[in-house]
Amino acid sequence: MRKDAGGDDMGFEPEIVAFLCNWCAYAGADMAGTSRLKYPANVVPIKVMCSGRVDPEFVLEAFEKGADGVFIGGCHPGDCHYVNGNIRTRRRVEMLKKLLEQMGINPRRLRLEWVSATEGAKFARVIKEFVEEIKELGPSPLRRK
Amino acid sequence: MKKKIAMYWGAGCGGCDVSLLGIHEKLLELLDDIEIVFWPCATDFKYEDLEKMPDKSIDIAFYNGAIRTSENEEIAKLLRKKSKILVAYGSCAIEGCIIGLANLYDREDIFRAVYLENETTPNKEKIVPGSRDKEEELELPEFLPHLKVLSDVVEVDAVIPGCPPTKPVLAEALEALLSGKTEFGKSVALCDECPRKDTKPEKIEIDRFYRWHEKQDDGKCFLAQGIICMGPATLAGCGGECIAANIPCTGCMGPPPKVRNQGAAMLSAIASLLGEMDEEKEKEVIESIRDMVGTFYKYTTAKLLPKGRVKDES
Amino acid sequence: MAKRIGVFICHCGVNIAGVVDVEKVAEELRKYPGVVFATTYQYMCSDPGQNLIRQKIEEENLDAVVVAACSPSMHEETFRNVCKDYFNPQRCEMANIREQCSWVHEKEEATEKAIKIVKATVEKLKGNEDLTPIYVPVEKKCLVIGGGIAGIQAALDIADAGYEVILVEKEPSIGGRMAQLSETFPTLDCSQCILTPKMVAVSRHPKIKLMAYSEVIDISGYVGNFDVKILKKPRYVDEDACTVCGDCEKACPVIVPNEFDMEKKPRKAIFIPFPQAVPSTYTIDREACLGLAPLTCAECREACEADAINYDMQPQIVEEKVGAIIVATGYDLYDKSNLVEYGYGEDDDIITSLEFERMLSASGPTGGNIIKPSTGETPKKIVFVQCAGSRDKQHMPYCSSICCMYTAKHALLYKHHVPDGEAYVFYIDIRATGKDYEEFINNVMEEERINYIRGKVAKIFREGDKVVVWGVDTLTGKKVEIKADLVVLAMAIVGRKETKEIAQLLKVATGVGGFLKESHPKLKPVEALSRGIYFAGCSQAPKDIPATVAQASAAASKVLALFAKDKLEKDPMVAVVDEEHCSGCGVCVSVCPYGAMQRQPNGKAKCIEALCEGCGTCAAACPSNNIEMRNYRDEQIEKMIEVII
Amino acid sequence: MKVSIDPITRLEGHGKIEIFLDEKGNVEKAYMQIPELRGFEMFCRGRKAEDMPIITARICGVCPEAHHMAAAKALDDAFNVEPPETAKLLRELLYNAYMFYDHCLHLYYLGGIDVLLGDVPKEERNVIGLIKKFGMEIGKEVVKHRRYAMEIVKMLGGREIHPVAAVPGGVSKGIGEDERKEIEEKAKSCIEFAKTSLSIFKEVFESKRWNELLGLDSLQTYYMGLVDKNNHVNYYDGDIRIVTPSGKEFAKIKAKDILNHIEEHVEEWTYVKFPYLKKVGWKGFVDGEKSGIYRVGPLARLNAADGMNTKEAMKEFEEFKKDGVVHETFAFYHARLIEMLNAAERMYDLARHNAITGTDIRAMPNEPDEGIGVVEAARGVLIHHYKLNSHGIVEEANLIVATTNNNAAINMSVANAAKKVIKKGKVDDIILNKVESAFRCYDPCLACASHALGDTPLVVNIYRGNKLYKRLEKNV
Repeated sequence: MRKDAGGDDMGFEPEIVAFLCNWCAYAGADMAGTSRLKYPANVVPIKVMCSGRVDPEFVLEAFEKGADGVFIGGCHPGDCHYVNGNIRTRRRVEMLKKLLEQMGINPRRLRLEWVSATEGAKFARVIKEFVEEIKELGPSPLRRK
Repeated sequence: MKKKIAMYWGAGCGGCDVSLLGIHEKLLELLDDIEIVFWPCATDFKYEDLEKMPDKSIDIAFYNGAIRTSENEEIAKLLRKKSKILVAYGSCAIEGCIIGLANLYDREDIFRAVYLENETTPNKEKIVPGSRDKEEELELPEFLPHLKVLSDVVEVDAVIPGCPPTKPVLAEALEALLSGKTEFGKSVALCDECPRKDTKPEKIEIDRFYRWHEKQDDGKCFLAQGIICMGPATLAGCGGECIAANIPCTGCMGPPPKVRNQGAAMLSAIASLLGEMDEEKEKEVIESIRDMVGTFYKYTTAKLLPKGRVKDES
Repeated sequence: MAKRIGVFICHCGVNIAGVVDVEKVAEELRKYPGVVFATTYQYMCSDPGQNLIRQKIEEENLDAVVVAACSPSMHEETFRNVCKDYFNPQRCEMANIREQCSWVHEKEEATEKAIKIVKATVEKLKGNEDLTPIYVPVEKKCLVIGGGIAGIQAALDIADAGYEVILVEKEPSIGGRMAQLSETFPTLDCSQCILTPKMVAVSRHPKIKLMAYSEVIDISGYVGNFDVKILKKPRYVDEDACTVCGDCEKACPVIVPNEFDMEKKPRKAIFIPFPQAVPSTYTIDREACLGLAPLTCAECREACEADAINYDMQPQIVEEKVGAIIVATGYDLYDKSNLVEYGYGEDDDIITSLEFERMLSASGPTGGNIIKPSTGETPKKIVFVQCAGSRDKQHMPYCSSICCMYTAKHALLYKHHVPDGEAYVFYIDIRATGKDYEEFINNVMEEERINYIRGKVAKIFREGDKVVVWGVDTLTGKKVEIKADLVVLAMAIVGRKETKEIAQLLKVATGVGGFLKESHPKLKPVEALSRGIYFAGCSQAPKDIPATVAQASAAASKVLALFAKDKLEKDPMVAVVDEEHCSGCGVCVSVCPYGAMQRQPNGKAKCIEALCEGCGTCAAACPSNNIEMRNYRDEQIEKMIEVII
Repeated sequence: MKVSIDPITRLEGHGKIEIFLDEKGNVEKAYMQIPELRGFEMFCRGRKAEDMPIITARICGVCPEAHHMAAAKALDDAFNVEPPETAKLLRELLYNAYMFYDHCLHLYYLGGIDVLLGDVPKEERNVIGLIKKFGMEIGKEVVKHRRYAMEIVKMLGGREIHPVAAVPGGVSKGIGEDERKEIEEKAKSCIEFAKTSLSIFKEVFESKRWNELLGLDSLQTYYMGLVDKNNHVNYYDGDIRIVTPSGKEFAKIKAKDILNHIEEHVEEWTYVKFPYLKKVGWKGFVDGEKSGIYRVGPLARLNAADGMNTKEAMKEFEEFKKDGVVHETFAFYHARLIEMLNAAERMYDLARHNAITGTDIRAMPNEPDEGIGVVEAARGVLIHHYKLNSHGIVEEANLIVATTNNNAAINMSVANAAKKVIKKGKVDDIILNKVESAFRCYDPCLACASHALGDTPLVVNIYRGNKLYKRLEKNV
């Protein structure tokens, strides 16, 4: 079972929300599956049509509810199914990171990655990296005990 | 039958009380239909008097100011107990207002800034208030580790937004409350009544930000000028006083009904309005905002950080 | 709002059940609020599996279903089809516990995650509303803007298919650039001769309403339902009455340069731009005419026996409703006054390619003779400069794509006119990608002995009666100096300023060079981002006549596809604005890439469902949280977050 | 002697007076505590410079204009920009309107009640009581003219409370002829009202009760105030003049040099610090030439100046200072009335200034640096000091507010008054009100002082032996 915040990090299993865009990142995650590429199960996906749908309020809410990390996956710049939703997301994330820093939350807990429908391997890799990074950062101070 | 009214002033600037005096003659007229049973600022009553009152004996209690000391909290609970309708009056009570910015720092930081690292304060003995005075052993009440808002402590029936509530807002609110209504005020954002409403271009594209002291104002929609204006994420009702004075809205009315996180809502809008530019320029432009909390949460930091600054040791 | 949800968990053989403890998932979900039934099965997508769902929907009288199996991209349609016999397909959601769970995780953790995924899906499902496709009526009439070869071709294709077309041209005659050309590469047939029949066909076509000397001044609405306002400028000549006898022209005392001839030939204030003009009628140039307010001259009216001239003609605004719009506004040449290094092209003997085209034209200013403008003599030495303003960071970065070909044509025609003349061509490199183009170029180089010099011209300046051209031959590395009689600049092609104006009316973007931005450079080259708007010809990018005609027909076929149905069917997962609480801040209007968010007269935003693609960027941007995405509402996503954390 | 403060007491925030009686029941010592703090110095750090006039206004809702203006002036200095003439006139006009209504508030709603009503039962010690005694008419006049002044503030500052219009380099909003005329008329009416007020209070000043009040407390301190080039009182701008207890000029300095002349002393028992004159030094709670303690506010301004910048007020000034420096703490009231008249007259003069309707109201700032802004708040010298980084972000903010400047003097006044009135442990509400009224003379704004407020309900704890002997509450 999960350890409480401050509990020894050996047993610490991060809880991470992942917002995946329908056309690239979500398909990329499927591709990771069809290629049977193992990655940690700490990340639970929420499918949205476009990464541009991800309202900064969702991200802050996830942290408020105690998420140890938030992941956003979108199409590569230029490939957005909706022209430039991913670019708007990139700008929102850039601003959010600065906000998180001021709030005292490590901005590394928020990660944006471009994953195309064919990049199953990349999806598995970045999730693995992210989970490791969060483990290293330890539990979010806002975690519900 | 006169309505029994109470007004208490917590950790705030007093502007809310002045705003109530601010309705001037109207206040004198009101004295016919209301009876002020508790208003430490303008009349002379003790807290004991309040404790003695039977529960729910006050018709409408206004609490203004934030909750900074345990005393504030006690009074809030007492007022809740004694009144039928408890109203959060003004930005401090509703969302912490400017002084909520204190939640970005620890009590220790504040003491250091005021008493120890202050150029006009030599203070060689490194004295900090509250530490015991050998001679007299006077004690000071404790300064809570972080600032709270009224709804953190008790249930609130109605809110009168603004820092402080402006005449039109106040007039409507008082009339509604005296006739027993707890729902009143506008439910759209400021742009709806903005004096510069008609100067909005079809599409707004921001290529760089200007701070309002940096640019000769051309009288058009501030966002269209690249000047951050909180209007779109701020409740209407004030009539856009600041904008009429050529200063962009800073958000003191708090968010419109469906928005819980005023800052995030505006941050998202601003990020979305940036024009075509490469990633490098993008970073630079965003960097130029400098102070996210101070810009987007000027009046709602206490809501963003209800338990004070997060301590992410990592 | 679903109250009796059934959850069907697929084993997918061992694919899921081999890793995920499906029974535990079912057991967990049975306890979950809103779920009244949960079971597992070998293969849900199999017929027995589908029947199981049907059977349980009836027995348990379920009002919504979650199928926890593979990725929705595999079987969402399958299961929604099963459900649509009982309720709205939106009441069926899939939870992806294979691709994104069992195939990538180990036992316990996989089971734990699967439970979360299914619960989250249940939460989304609870918030789903029943949706039916959106139908948009389509006005089967097309507006074509621009009467060049692109506009003409598109108009004819659509009209021939039996649909009405309004063709708007701002000049007195249609024909556009092609009408100005002499002969066309690589076949050297006469431009006028192949174009004129099409122009006439347009004027005769019963389905085409030709509005020449008119301009589109306003466009509102959306795919299938555009409202356009067209300004009909007064010609002061009755198109139908005019017999083109030319008496008026003779009588007119005012002489001004003719735009059609690149201002190299005079015309009268009452004029017809070129003999084959369509519509075939005279036009009075308001600026030049002395007859219009105050009336000081009436020579033409007196001369006109047909009594076709009317000085009191007023501008007219015509309103039309159309279902589709094709923009074919063509191109302009890059202004040569930008070319500092070429003496701003101010010198009479430095001319542009189009001026040269007119010079070559039998009906042109010189009657088809090539002359040295400053003296009128025949130029013995001529220099053609390619990429004048193209492929140049200082000017236009792109390749104008047709210069190599027409320059070769120019050189060749020059040799035909002046057999003993010397012709030089400066080029960066030759691009001859079209059918028979390479052969044409080779022929010009070899047969006609044209001197092709690989290199850019550094400087052009006058020296006595010659124009000196300095360049470098990058093959030999030698400096080249040519004292020429005539220099022809193959100017870069740019979008017209009118194109920008139209683009603003249509709320579509323009890019470098002022060309229209297509929806996708490869897969949607003739479509604008907002549906119902299409591009043809050089308004979208520089291209030659064959490509232009092909694109025009492509645009036409898109319009025909749109007109083939009476109603446009559309995915209902669109944005919905709560107008009551909208403050009119305009953020969504600025953010929507499809122009689907529009500001109404009362300032409030409105979503044109026909245009909305459902990305949700507006919903995330709206600072009042007043925009909801159907079945991806904030509340649903927040509930999902709640379950996951 | 061991003192334990019971929990309820500790819950009371805001102002607190602690009086210690000896065995005979006479006052041994007394303290005035301001036990709250909001830490503006801290959270101004990291904010954008241009936000300061808006943020610091929230220090106090009673005198937001003072902080707004001090901040704006500190930014002029920090961005090294000189506001155009019209901008300066508009700021000063707004500022005098503020001075007028703030004094009005104190004279008729707060402290003035002690003077006008005297020792009446506490139920009547409020505006309502005042209206009872002087009639609804005067009540209406008071309210009307406060409204006038606030309406002028709104016209110029954009808002009635917490104005926004002052920006580095000038103001964001000018006025047209209509507004100018309206201001002129209102100012005219304010002048008349100020005169009426003077005559109302002067009746009291004739009375024997007044001499008794004057006798309650008198401190031989230094005095500090802003003066213009003629050494006349100016609230918005000028040099800082400091005079010795005997009225000799001790120093006349550029406002921006002020911080080289004062230091602040810290005591464990209050959150508010004690500024003193650096040159003279901190000698504890004593007055006289040797002690660095100085006073600010109406009395101090008049003592530190040679006159007023308007006609009628000048007459009053000469009469008031006919015998030189005035030390009686209750003389603050008289000084306040003269200033109220002066502010009204100044409004009138500025409204008639030919440049007031000019359109050149903003100069563009230069590179950000460090800046100091000094104004006279109604209660005295107010200093804002910011250090900005190259991006115009506040790196350090230091705020020395009027009431803080008076902190030491207030403590002494309270002790003196207490010693005078409390004998043999006999205390009642009337007696205590006298103690408090000594404290109220300063029109202390504990909001400003703690950069925290509350309504500053005053708690008086009297200890005898080792236990709480009597405890009373009162609102300031």
